[in-house]
Amino acid sequence: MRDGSDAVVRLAKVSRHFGDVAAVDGVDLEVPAGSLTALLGPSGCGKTTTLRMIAGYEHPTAGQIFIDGRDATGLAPEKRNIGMVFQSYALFPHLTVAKNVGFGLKVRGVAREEIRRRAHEALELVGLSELSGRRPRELSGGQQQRVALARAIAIRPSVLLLDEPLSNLDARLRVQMRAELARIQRESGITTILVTHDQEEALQLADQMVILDSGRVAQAGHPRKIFPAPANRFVATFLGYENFLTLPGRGLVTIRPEHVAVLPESGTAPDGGQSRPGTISRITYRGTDSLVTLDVEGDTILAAASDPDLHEGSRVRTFFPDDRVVPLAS
Amino acid sequence: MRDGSDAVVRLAKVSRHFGDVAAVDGVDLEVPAGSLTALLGPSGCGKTTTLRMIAGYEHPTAGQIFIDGRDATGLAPEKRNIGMVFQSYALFPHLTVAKNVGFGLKVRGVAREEIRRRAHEALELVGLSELSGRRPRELSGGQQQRVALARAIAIRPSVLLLDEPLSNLDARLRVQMRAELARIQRESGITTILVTHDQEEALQLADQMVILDSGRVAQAGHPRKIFPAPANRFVATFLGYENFLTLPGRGLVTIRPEHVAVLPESGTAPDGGQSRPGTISRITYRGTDSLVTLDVEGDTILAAASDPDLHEGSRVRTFFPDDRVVPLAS
Amino acid sequence: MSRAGRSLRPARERRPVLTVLAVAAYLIMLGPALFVVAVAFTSGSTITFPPEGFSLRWFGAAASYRPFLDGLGTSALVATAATVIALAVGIPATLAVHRGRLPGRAVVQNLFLSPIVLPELVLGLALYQQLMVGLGVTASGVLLIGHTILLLPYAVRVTGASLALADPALEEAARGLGAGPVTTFFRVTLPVLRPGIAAAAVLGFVTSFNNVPLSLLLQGPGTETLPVAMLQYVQTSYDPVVAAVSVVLLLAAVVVAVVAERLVGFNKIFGGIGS
Amino acid sequence: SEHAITVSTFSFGTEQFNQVVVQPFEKATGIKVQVETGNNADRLAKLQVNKAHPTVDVMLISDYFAALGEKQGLFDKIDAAAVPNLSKIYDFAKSTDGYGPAYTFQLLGELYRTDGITDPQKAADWKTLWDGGYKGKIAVPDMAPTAGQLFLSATSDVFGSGPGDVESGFSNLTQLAPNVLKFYTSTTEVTSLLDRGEVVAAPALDSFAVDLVKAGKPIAWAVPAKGRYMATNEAQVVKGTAHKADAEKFIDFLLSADVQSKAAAAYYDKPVNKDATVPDVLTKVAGDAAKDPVAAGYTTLDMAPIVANRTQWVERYAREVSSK
Amino acid sequence: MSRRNAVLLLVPGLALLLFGFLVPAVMMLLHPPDTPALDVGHRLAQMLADPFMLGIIWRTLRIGLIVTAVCLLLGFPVAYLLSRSTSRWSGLLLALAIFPLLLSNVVRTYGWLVVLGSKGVIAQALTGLGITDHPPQLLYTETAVVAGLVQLFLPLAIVSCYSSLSGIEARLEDAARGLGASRTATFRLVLLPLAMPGAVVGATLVFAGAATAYTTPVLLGGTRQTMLSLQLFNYSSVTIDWAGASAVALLMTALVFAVAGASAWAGRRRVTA
Ligand SMILES: Nc1ncnc2c1ncn2[C@@H]1O[C@H](COP(=O)(O)OP(=O)(O)OP(=O)(O)O)[C@@H](O)[C@H]1O
Ligand SMILES: Nc1ncnc2c1ncn2[C@@H]1O[C@H](COP(=O)(O)OP(=O)(O)OP(=O)(O)O)[C@@H](O)[C@H]1O
Ligand SMILES: NCCCCNCCCN
Ligand SMILES: [Mg+2]
Ligand SMILES: [Mg+2]
Repeated sequence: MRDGSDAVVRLAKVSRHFGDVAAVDGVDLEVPAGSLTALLGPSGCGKTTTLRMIAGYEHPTAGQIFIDGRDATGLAPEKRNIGMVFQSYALFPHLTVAKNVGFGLKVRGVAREEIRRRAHEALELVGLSELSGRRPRELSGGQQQRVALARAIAIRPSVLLLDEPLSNLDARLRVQMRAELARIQRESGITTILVTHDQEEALQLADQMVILDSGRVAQAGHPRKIFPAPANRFVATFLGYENFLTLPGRGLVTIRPEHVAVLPESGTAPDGGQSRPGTISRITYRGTDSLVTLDVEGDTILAAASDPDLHEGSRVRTFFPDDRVVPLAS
Repeated sequence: MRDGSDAVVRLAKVSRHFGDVAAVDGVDLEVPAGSLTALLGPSGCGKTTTLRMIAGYEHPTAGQIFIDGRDATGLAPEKRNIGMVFQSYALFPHLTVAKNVGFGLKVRGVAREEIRRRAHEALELVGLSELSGRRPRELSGGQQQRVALARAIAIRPSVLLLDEPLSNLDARLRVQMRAELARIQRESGITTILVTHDQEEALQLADQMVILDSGRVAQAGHPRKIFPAPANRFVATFLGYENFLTLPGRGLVTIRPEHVAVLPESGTAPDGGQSRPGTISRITYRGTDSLVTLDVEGDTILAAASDPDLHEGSRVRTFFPDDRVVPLAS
Repeated sequence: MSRAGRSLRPARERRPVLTVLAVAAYLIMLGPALFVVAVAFTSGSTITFPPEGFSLRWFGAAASYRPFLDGLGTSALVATAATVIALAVGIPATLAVHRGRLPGRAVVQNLFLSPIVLPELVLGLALYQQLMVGLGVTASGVLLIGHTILLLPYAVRVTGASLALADPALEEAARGLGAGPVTTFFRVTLPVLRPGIAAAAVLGFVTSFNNVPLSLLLQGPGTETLPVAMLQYVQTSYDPVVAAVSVVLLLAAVVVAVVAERLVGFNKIFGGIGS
Repeated sequence: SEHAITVSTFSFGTEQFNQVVVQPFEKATGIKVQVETGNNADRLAKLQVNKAHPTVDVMLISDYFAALGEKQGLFDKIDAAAVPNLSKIYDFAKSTDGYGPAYTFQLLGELYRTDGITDPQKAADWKTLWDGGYKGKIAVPDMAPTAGQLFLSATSDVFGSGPGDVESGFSNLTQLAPNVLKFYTSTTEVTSLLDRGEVVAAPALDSFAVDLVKAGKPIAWAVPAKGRYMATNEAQVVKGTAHKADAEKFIDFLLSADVQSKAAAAYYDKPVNKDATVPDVLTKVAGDAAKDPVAAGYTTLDMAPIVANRTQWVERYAREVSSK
Repeated sequence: MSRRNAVLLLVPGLALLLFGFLVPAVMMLLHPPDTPALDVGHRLAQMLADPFMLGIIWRTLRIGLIVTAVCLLLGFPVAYLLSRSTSRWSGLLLALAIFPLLLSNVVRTYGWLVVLGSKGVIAQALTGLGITDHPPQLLYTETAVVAGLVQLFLPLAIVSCYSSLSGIEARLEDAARGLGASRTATFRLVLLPLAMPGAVVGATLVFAGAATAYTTPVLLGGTRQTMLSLQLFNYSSVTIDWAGASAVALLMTALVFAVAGASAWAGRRRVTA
């Protein structure tokens, strides 16, 4: 039963209810071959549930899931040929790294020699071929994460599913592993769906970003399309647009603190934007710049500024450049 | 036994050895009355040990500690009148919020009515007077943190010691509580020592920043003094100066990615700095800008740029403004 | 069992009262056993301290005393069989309780743990009266049933604790990698539970092997266990034969402790008894 | 298997029993013997439990429990013709109702430390226990061991109108209780109490003094001046056995002069067969009473009132004597 | 795992529990062999009106409570010191405290004969040191029974308290001290209330074990120290009084449950106070 589209994974009006809770609510989604799609959203928005339905651990209460063009809605997980990396990694503690990576091949009845070769290949890809004899508990968090990835990749899955693979790592390691993940996905070319609640991670890695809000898709598209143009207040808030205000002629708009200019009270207003008077209520030093909290005619506005002449209590002029102001459908 | 200085806490050549390990190694420190001093440094550098010696949980193997001008080196913790907030909060799980806050007064034999009044006062200060009947487990992380603070403040301590009070909170809450902490310290006026490994936190809150390296003071002073002028490579690295290179006539210098300019290969070099040719090896999209990794004559240089015309593989010109380049004693 | 964090107190503080009480506790727990060891090597014929001379003759006497040898065989057999059955029945039950999304799982779990709160003599009496006298089940059959019931709570609780610690995602991961439910059980669930099973087995074996009340009530032709034989011997005669047996059992216990330490961590296994 | 019997006996001296009785019997007759051990009460209880399908063929058991078993229909009468040695034994050992005979007997007397009670006259007087001079230094049998019933009867006799005067017995034992260190619950327990010096005197059976006396311990056993009672151990055929003839063969073997002599030498079971030899150690402990107890003034107890009242007496003893 | 499979996995265990435990336990009360219906209740009523039996019940309760109290008094400090120790010996000491659980009660109790006998270690020490010529009678007393039971159940008390204490963050004690609480105040106001759940579990286990123990009272006590367990054994194996045995079993079980319930209640009260 092939369907028309060439998406590797396609969700058609998929819903999942737990009793009264609609964890996922009519989601349509296409994941093109070879791409990396990020599912993004705040806690409880349905990211994990969506991923688990694609993997087959959970079944939709409505809608259909297609994998490689075939209807996989009711298929058992072991029949889907999907590689999944769990948030907790779920490495088998009783098996060595090599046996963990070879597990999926072994249960498929692949020959011993072939298993060894492909496990080694997968471990090379994640840069861990040296550690193949170790047990999971003898590895650092980052290494465990890479073994989980190698294990998922070794079966040459149609799709790779990653559920917050980096959230257990500390900040420094997270940044490092993010780059590593990007490289591996690029080199292996496997279609990938990544769940995260970290917008930076999604911006950096994804070809397609899908932002979920209470089980529904709030906005989807390429990060460079979405980031400068959030479709609504939910998405804007989620992407760190801290300021929401109404500008004459433009209605409700949002703008990032970095794009708000703080100018002397006197002096001419620049072109290509709107200017409003305000008072500095607080300045917080952040090293490279300071975060300035302003009272602008009743609105609280945050601006990032590095001018050392600003002081709490000063009256200033704020400037909102037209090309940085994003109008929102209220 | 009064000593001359008017510092509320003074450490004189304090060391603490654990077997062979010198956790703290000849630290001199003066904490002026009413100030907020941040102890900063990477894991294991001796921050907690220093704080625990000030509180009396640990005793120096050498040196002296003065509190309020009196030698407190051998005093038991309960004799020091110090308020401490632990990283894990250490709230008494069997007591209500009000009883937690009143604990220090109760063991001092303060009258019931007076305990209630002062506990309420402390809870008002942290904005939690509504929750006085709850148990700690019924509170969110941020609320628990504030109860711990109220409990420490309620005894009207000479000094408030905070051991990474925010590190257990998630990013959003951390930023929020940081502002809250600043307000409370300002309003209560209590001399405070804050341990953190988060430079942003220290920059934002501290009057004095003390950076520790393997038990020794690497640099101390006001954040606005230290941040633009790290004294050595250790401090620079710690403060997020990612680039280290040797510039003709200036020797070993450091510069932050935000201050490296990436210009077209052709075109004239601006004044007031040095220019070097380079190749872009990677661009990572970060939303507001991109992090550009460059190969500059063998040095790997990171620059923050928002120019959409940059591409991986392009040849460009990097520019290091003189007033942003910090020379280091190698 | 984890430590509650590193040293909290100024190193100089001493706790004389606590220390004295603790020393008394250790003396009471271990002191009498030390005297037993000394007495076992006496060349005299009564248990007096200090022992009169040195000899190994009581070990020889113990080794040639039939009821002890038979009892040892019976005890080992019953303990092994009861442990195996309790695990064979308990592990599936544990799986059902922890992974089965059953309604009322707390009730089921408590049912499996319930024999632990019943005095062993009462359990013994119930089985003796109803199964042996009432239904004519053989003494060895009833003994085995009784010991199995006695061990079932340990089997369920210890393997359950181990299962509760295991990440449920492990089984999902195996399924995702292409393993069916049965393969997943044998390749992942069972190996992951191995330390818990080993712990339950050691705990169960020791509990059964040492049991007196149940074995005493249920003893019948050919079913006198070693502790019962020892108890009866001590009641009727005071020569040091039992001291010699005790030393042998003490050594066996040391071996068990060392093996348990290697397998899972001795403190972890037996530390769980009281919680 | 065709010729195999199970013999239930006491749980001490099993090794010697095996050598002196079991193995020679197996050799002589080709009948295999399985031995089972335990105390009287336990074994009788199990016999009762398994009444419908007996697992035991021959029961060696003390006289009271034998009488109880007879009453409960657990034992079978024996065919005198199948047990020719019956004619060789003392009359007191024969059953008047045709049940199994006694094969040995035990005498109640005072077991004492000669360094504790130096005057043999005092040791031979039951009343010495009452006079308070040995408060906390005496042991007295509980009702469970054989000596318990014997001592109750002896007390009734000494202080009252005869062994049946239990009212007198109980009230005097109640008075004795405060002097008692321990009411011993199994007969052999008392030897170690004495040996270790926990007590200096205890009413006890003679056979348990033998090893102590032989080892040269400062311990002796005295025939009481008044109140001489003995108990017997009987060999009974279990009712419903499928091996009755083999069981009778075993009993006859047990009564033979040769086996009785060897048993007396090996584990001090005093013979009932008049032709058997009594070893010197036994006469050293108990004198002539070891050979012909009736001639020495010992009598067995009348089992009828005991069987009728014992449960009640056990209860009463626990309440009025051993718990005081 | 489907619900049907889960139920199938439970079947063998449930069957064993039902026929090997629950049914016999209930039938023991309803219908002991050779006994008219309701006789157990009748016997129970008799026992509760009989001063002799009441004496035995009271002794059982008393010994159980004393043993529990002593075990907690001695076990808590051990558990506390072990839970707070950073010494490399603490693992060994913990193992030593747990180790006796591997040993048969018979072996453990046997040692007291050597210690408490009239020529035992204590008596010889007393006479040897010239303290007394007539050492007090120690064996076959309630004290001996208590000592033996304390030895048996101390490990259990230690382990229960330890698991509770080691779960209490050491920082809480730091916090209390820092707030001005002395060591005793810290113990009373922080440690004790938080360790209460473990102590309650320990107390319950120790009482259940001590009040129903058989081996120790039979070896170290005498007829004057009769406890319910010995009475149960007498009824079932000596006088073959099934209804009496069943009634004592019920009494014993009720006693254990009553004390367990009471200690849980007291523990809760203490913690919430
Ligand atoms: N098995 C379940 N039973 C009941 N409700 C569930 C179940 N699984 C998930 N939910 C609910 O469905 C919603 C979505 O859950 P899901 O785990 O998919 O969120 P998520 O986006 O992954 O969140 P997080 O970022 O916290 O992991 C939540 O409200 C959750 O409570
Ligand atoms: N009780 C102790 N025994 C032995 N070494 C200790 C002890 N306490 C601290 N140390 C050691 O002293 C050094 C400093 O420890 P400290 O806890 O003060 O570091 P820190 O700066 O607070 O680190 P972190 O940021 O990880 O909390 C470390 O090397 C640590 O291992
Ligand atoms: N949790 C084990 C407790 C062992 C003590 N025995 C108590 C007897 C009641 N079964
Ligand atoms: Mg999730
Ligand atoms: Mg620290």
